[in-house]
Amino acid sequence: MCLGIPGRITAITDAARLMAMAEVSGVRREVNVACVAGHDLEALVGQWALIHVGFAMSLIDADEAQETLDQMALSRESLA
Amino acid sequence: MCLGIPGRITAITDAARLMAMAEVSGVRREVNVACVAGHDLEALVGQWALIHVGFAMSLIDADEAQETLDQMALSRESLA
Amino acid sequence: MKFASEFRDPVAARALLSAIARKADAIGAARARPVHIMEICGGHTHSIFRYGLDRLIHEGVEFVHGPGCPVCVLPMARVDECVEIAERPGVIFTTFGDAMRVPGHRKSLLQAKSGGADILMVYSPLDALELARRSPGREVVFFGLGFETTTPSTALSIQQAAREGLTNFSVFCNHITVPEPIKALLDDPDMVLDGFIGPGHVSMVIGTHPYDFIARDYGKPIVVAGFEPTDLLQSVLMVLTQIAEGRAAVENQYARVVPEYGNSVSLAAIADVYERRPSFEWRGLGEIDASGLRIRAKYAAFDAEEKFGIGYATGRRSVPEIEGCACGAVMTGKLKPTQCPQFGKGCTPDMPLGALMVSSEGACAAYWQYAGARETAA
Amino acid sequence: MKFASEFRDPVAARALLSAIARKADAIGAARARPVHIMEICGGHTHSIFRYGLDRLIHEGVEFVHGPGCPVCVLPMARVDECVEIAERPGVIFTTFGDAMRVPGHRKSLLQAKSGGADILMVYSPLDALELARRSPGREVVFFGLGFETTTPSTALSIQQAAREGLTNFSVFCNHITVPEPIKALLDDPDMVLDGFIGPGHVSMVIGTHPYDFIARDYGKPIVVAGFEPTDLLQSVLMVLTQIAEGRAAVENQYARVVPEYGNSVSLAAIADVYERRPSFEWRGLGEIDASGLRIRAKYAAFDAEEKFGIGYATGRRSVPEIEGCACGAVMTGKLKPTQCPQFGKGCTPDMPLGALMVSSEGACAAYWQYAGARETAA
Amino acid sequence: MALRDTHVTMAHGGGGRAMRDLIDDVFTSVFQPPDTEDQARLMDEALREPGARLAFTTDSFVVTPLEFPGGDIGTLAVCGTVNDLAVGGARPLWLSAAFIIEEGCEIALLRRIVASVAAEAAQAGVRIVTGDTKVVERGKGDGLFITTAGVGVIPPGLDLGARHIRPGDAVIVNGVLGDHGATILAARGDLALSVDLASDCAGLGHLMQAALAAAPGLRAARDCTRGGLASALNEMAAEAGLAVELDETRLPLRPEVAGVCEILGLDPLYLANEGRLVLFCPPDQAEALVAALRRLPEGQGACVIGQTLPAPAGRVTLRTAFGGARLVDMLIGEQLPRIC
Amino acid sequence: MALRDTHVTMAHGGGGRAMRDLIDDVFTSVFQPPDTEDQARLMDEALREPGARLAFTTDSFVVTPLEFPGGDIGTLAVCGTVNDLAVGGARPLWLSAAFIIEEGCEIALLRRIVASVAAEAAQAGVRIVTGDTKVVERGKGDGLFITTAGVGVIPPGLDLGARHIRPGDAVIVNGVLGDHGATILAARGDLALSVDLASDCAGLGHLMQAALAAAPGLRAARDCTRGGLASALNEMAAEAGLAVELDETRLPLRPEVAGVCEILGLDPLYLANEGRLVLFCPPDQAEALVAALRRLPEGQGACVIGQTLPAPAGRVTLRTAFGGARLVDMLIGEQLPRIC
Ligand code: SF4
Ligand code: SF4
Ligand SMILES: [Mg+2]
Ligand SMILES: [Mg+2]
Ligand SMILES: [Mg+2]
Ligand SMILES: [Mg+2]
Ligand SMILES: [Mg+2]
Ligand SMILES: [Mg+2]
Ligand SMILES: [Mg+2]
Ligand SMILES: [Mg+2]
Ligand SMILES: [Mg+2]
Ligand SMILES: [Mg+2]
Repeated sequence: MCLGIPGRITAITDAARLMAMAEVSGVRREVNVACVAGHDLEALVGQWALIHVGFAMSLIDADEAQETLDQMALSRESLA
Repeated sequence: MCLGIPGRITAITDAARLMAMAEVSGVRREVNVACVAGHDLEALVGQWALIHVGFAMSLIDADEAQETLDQMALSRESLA
Repeated sequence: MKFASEFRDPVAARALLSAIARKADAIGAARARPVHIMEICGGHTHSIFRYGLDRLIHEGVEFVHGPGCPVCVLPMARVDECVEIAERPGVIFTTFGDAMRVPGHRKSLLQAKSGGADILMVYSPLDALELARRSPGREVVFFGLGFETTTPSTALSIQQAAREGLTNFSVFCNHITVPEPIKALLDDPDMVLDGFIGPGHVSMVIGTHPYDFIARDYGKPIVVAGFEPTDLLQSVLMVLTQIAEGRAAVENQYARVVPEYGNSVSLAAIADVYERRPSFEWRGLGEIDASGLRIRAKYAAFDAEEKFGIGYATGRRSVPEIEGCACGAVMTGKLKPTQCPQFGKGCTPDMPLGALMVSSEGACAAYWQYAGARETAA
Repeated sequence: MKFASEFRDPVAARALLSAIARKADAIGAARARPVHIMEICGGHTHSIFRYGLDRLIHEGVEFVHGPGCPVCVLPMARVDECVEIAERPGVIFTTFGDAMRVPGHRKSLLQAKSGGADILMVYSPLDALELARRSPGREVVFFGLGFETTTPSTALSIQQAAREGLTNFSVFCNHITVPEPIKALLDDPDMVLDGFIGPGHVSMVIGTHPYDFIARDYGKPIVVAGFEPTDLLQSVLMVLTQIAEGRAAVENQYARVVPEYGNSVSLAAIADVYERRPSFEWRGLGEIDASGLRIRAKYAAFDAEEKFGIGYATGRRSVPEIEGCACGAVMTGKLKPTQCPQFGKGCTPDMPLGALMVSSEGACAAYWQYAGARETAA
Repeated sequence: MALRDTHVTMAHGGGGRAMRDLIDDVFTSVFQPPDTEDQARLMDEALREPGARLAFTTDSFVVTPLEFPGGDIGTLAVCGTVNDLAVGGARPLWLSAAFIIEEGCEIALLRRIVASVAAEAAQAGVRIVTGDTKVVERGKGDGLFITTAGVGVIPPGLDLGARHIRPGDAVIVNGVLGDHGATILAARGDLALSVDLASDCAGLGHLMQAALAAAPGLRAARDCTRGGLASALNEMAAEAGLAVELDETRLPLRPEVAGVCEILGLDPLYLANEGRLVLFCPPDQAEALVAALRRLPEGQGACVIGQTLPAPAGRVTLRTAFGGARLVDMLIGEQLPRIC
Repeated sequence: MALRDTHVTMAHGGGGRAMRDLIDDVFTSVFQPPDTEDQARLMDEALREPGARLAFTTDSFVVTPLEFPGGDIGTLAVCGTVNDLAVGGARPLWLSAAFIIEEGCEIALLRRIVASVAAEAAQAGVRIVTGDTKVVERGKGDGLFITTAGVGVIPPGLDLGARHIRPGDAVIVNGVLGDHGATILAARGDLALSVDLASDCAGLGHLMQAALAAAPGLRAARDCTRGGLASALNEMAAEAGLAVELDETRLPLRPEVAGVCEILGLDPLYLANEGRLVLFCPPDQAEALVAALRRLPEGQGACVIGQTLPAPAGRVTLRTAFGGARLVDMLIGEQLPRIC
């Protein structure tokens, strides 16, 4: 369930309605950014978010991602 | 203009709405008989009427028809 | 077909043609000095060409094709209004088939339909009424057009709708009347007509007396005729006979269908539902006083002009017709269709310019379609 | 694809599989005495089959496919109500694509569409909202279904519709929540589960604390996981590690997306628009207390149940499900899909009988589609 | 797998199992095409004969209602293409059949129509060797459209065509005119006419073989479909550079068809036919040709209806019962019922 | 007469002058069919060769929108039928084209599509030799449907078909998968996705000739259209009585197509293609075949994607990047975007 996919916010398209353009592998779709919008909408541009049914639901934390990957590398090394 | 054609009334189909079945060369269509209806609707059955856009507009007078034909025959004889 | 085939008898036709020839010779009619007889009704024009009567008849008798095709004389501005109504969301616009191709300024109903307007061809206003009953969410508009023959059918349909309390049925009324344009033609100083074939089916509704003025005031013979070929020939013979005898009277060749005083139910329905407009526009003839009908105020709920705020109801008058057509001159007998500079060039049945090319009843279309006038033109 | 491809690394996967194998051996898991780990979320089921993880993983680890496909658990009676709404004249019924094939008692939405209902597939409730803006004459109903992941999108859409004053937009709310059915499963005396893979995208909305009861009250480990194959493998390893260490805690493998306390905007929108129903029916599981949401009275204008007088709003309860399906037993891990007597016989993806055959997320459909279970069944 | 659905949904067009089941169960099981590949591989010895030629034609069929007295869209789809082959002198051999189905179409109806296609093909001696199905969304189709293409073989030396017509040739039809058009007008129901008529729909391959045998000098033949006899004759007169003169008294017409035309103000010369052809042959072979046609059921009403004249090129006229004449022009658009 | 209308009305389907003008001006003037009769009369010397066979196939084309990046319904209609002929080993020669036009269709659009048909036919070396047009009422069509049928000749001795496939054969495609399906999904507009993709639509006749020359042992080929590669392979595996195993790491896929699939939860193996085929050949000829394909523009992305296995019959599996395997089953209905 709950098909979600990482997309990059490339532009704010309608600030009043909290709409932005998101891009996934070269595919663009307008999404609602209400759930991830702070005070400065423009600050979203360039950020990655988890996109679900046309809504950016959560910003993706690159540090956490790296930490998870490091964690996996660990189990790899422990194997070696 | 005013495409009209002789049809025979074969049945009363809806007395309240003054509708009857008319037949032209084996083709049947329901028509309105308001314009030709007397007190006894059933008396229309078997009569010929001039049909125009789904209405029986005038009963056809067989005697008058014969008289017209006789008239024509006259000019034919006068020719002979 | 009873009451039809008997009147298509070739032997009788030949006899009548001979009698006509003798009568024409007797009054000195010749190709150079023809007797001009106008058949008012487009149905008669149709029969003349369908049976080739124009080629068979004595060359001294010339048929002049009258304004009696209600589809042809519909002005462009009215077609525009049809399109405007038909394109309203929610409307189902119902019409007789032959009105679909009449050009408006922007488009015909056929073109509006192809553009997405919901336009449906019906055989009878009764079918439109039934559609309204079955489509409570839609407004069903019937394109009421035609002469006195057709007027009772829409009047009776409106009365029926009122009885049933239907709120989604209306008629866009374009009914017109025969005597007024005839009077306009007769008043034309260039008029060349010697007599008339009277419209058989109009007359079954209104009777023969409405033509009295033709004989009485203008001294022209008129014979109300049936639509079969021998009906027409006999009527021509009757007109020639009146001319030969120096008479001018209203005669009834079509007595099997036409009662002297018309049909009382029809006349009552017309009187109940309709009233005369001060004036109505005819394609090719312009505005003619008192020549059109409108729906009375008591039936305003069934009047598409009122419902949609369109047409004569809004006081808006017609947009001018297209330039360069000779329809008026052809309709008044001054020109033959082939003499119109547009015939077969700017004006053809697939892209009609003028009124008379629109329906196959129109004089120019009938010339094109049946008489092979195309070669003449080309 | 950034934040995805990195988590599909075959080398990392192999390392994780080895680590899992060692850990499984360490705790004595074997084919005969497997550790049962339920992935709650259908998305996880999908990933397991898409990447063939079930075949690669140590034979002592057995995935139990949970009730986490909102399309699959939709009861027939609700589908019937969808069809009823969709078939109302004037309605445009909008839905996510995968809900189209779910069978009702009479028909699915796909069948209703083929029967003439105006049913449109959309990607987002925003698209339904836009359609409503552009179709003032029509009532646009959005089929709101899904867990906490999806609930904010319809809540925000309803709030937006209210701001704009749209009067022709409504949501047929079938949103359900994850913790309640998990509690129901855990309360089942026949329950055999040893741990859980927690739903990553639900958790990004609600955070990880709603699962505390699983560890605290039932002593079962749960790891909230991402959807890529190494995410899943790492999460399995984390569950096994907890088991090996005799711990039961809520852990978060998917920290790049899932914040501990969820998303405050989403939670506020849900709280503003929705309230809990006393109970909601799940296909295969029956009624579960407080497991469904409904639209609050203040947004009644956007509630399709209110607008159409349908469903729980009318107090009408569900029609019984079809007999003979083992969905409940499969969903609680008591049976494997292939052990259901209907699997591949009365119940196939093209004619699904039970919940789990409906969407490709469903355990039985996933078995059929990806695992080649068909041959096993045949 | 046997199809359990009762109506076609979009799933049946999606390229998957539902589509395969529909095709296997409803189409392939009936037509039994020779190949499993999506192309038929064929050969007929007649094609190898020196001078033999291959004939190839296609038509799409769109008709409302799909079933009507005397046939259905399936019989039309076979007869129409068989006839287009036959009137050119070809022996019809193989047909393709492509179905565009509107979502919601009843599968029982589809089966009936497929059965009609198969029966009519058997009757005509042709095989349905390849096909296709597509499903379109509701409101984007009209129940069912069928497109057939046909391949046949024209024997060496045979060359029928309008350009071979000569002045003085006899113009012959194989039966009463307009039955199909009048039947469809009534069957559609919107004009609320009821009449005991059936479509004239028929495959004319055997009839053409009989015609060729009886009248070796046969110049040309054409089936009269949309636009009726009048349109076929106008096309042929133009291609031949000759005039055609019809004799009104000889035109075969059922009273019911005449009745439909009188009511609606239509001309039967323009009504559609689906089992009628017009043939041109030297006058001295006309009698033999008519006699041969009459020997077959689809030629029962055969008769001479007119002749060709040297000029004017492209003109078709009708001599009326009393010696008048009128032009029988090409129709402008469609024939619309007239009121006035 | 030159057509003056801007949009198609019912009059253009009525069998009269309006129809004739539409056909003459929009279709015949462009296609220039060889015959004035409503059938083409054809012969090709290759057909007379002993052992040569005729190939015959048909497809209807229904697509929304009618024009899309990389092509239009006209290019599809030619390529689709040319490809069905080509993959069976036939040299495509002649096409029929039947147009079902919805009332209201813009004539300028029709002209563009007819031009596409003509251009694509020229490119493929085939001729449009016969055709048909029908007009249906608004709301009973979808702008335009085209049905083509194609005739080609299979040289003596050549017999491609799934039944010739042997265990161990290499499975080869000619390029990236799913471009057409993803392009149409985006072009349709209702999912509001925007992406720089173009349809892969292409005629594959020349490519098949190159394939036959490079790999004389070629067993079979099939174009992957509706239902994508997965459906074509499932059909072929079933017909061959073998298994097919694909290697996920070798499947050629554009990132944008993968992106569309990720967003909508679709599987690219089931996306439609219109210029892609899958070929089976003995493993020792695979390299030469791939090299030959790559020499042509429509084979740029050719590569081996898997192999056949003796059993189980009809089963298609995909070996994933980490050695897992999954069944690539026949699609059930259509692929519907998933949300959950
Ligand atoms: S040819 Fe056309 S413009 Fe001229 S009179 Fe006739 S209808 Fe009018
Ligand atoms: S096979 Fe069907 S009925 Fe049996 S458990 Fe699975 S979904 Fe339920
Ligand atoms: Mg043809
Ligand atoms: Mg044909
Ligand atoms: Mg033909
Ligand atoms: Mg096909
Ligand atoms: Mg429809
Ligand atoms: Mg094909
Ligand atoms: Mg194909
Ligand atoms: Mg193919
Ligand atoms: Mg044709
Ligand atoms: Mg449409």
